[in-house]
Amino acid sequence: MRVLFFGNLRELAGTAETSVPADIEITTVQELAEYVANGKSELQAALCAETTKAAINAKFADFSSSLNGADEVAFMPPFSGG
Amino acid sequence: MRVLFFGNLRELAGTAETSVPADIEITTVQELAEYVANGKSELQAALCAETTKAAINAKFADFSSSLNGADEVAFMPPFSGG
Amino acid sequence: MAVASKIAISDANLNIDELSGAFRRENKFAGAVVIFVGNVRDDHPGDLTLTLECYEPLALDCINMFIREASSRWDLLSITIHHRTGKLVPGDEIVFVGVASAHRRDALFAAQFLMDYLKSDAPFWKKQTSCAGSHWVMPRAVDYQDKKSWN
Amino acid sequence: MAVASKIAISDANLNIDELSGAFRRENKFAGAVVIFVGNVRDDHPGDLTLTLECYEPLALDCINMFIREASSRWDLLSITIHHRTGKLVPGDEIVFVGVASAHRRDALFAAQFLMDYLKSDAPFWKKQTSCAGSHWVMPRAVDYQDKKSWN
Repeated sequence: MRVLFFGNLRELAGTAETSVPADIEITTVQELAEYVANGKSELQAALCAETTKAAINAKFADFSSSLNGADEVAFMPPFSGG
Repeated sequence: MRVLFFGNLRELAGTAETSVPADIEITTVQELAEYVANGKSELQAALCAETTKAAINAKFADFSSSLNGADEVAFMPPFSGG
Repeated sequence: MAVASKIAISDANLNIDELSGAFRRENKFAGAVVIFVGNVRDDHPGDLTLTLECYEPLALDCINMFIREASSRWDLLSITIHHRTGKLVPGDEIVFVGVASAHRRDALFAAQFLMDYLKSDAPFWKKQTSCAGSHWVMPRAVDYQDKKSWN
Repeated sequence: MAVASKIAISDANLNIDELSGAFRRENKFAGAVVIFVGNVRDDHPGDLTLTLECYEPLALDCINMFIREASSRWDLLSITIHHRTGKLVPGDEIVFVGVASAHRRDALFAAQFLMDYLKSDAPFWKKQTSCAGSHWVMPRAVDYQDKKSWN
């Protein structure tokens, strides 16, 4: 499963993308956030902030969503387009 | 004094412009409308319609406005720009 | 508000590419540039002409007033308005409105405001001629409502 | 609503003359054509870069959804949206939005709606770098309010 970080989350994670083994015991986006934060408290707080949005396979998803069938999960800080 | 007619008022008047002698005894826009209509009832009704606007020297004016100092008076049907 | 403004009324075809390009280049560093172009629709394809007339000194005065009013309501950097008169056919451009501002909403609202006022508050008239006959185009009830929405 | 739409996200400079010209020519017989261009402002002249990134598949999806929503609210003929990513400097264009409709208000409202949603509801991010340091641009409170005004 690919995990993508954008904006300041990418900077905090130190990478735009990481990979999580398919057989790992993680069932929700929330658990994935904690797993990839790997004890880095600033990153974990940012990933789990109320303003952070998540997507599974490029569709918006709640943090309580199941990762069943997830090939790509994205963590996204507040948007600023246009 | 020049009198200008626009849009359908121009068609009803049969001219875009007419001239009224300076020494004529007309004191308001309303009286001028009646004078230039010259008994043509359709033109007079159109000139005096509630939706017709008037201008004196290219500034909007009420029908009760004095013609004192008026060089050019315009009668204008509803606008349709843009 | 010292907004840079240009106004023209002309019976020559509007060169929209040139007007748009010039307006954008003059406002290259504005955050937001809005361009509105009004075209003659092809309501009677192949057989429609629109003849526009205006009372030019008063029309220029009105447009200047709309610009002053828009500038007092929104933070604007620049406004250009060119309005056609004369004989037009479908596809011809009737009006060009360019508005520039630092933030998007100011220019967008101002463009809407200016068009609403140009539509029913400046001395322009349109006569439409087609196989179906000819008539003077009257403002729609909705045009007056649109204008009132700014009160 | 079957509105003709084109969307592109690209890290190459936007050719606004070409985009505007093409959009206008495609909508020559539409009554109203609105073009919005968002530029990088020169808040720190000579020393500012804006780096835009996006999550492209989701961003395209979001923009498609904004277009569908706009088309259900207003009578629209055509929409084109091009959004830049990558490194930009003041004067560079960030976004091109073209909207065409038969009547002016539809295109003007839709352009405003689309810009409000592009601003805060599609996965784009901007990092601003200047002599004053660098920071991620956050939506302003007013951007969220603007979006809410459409509810």
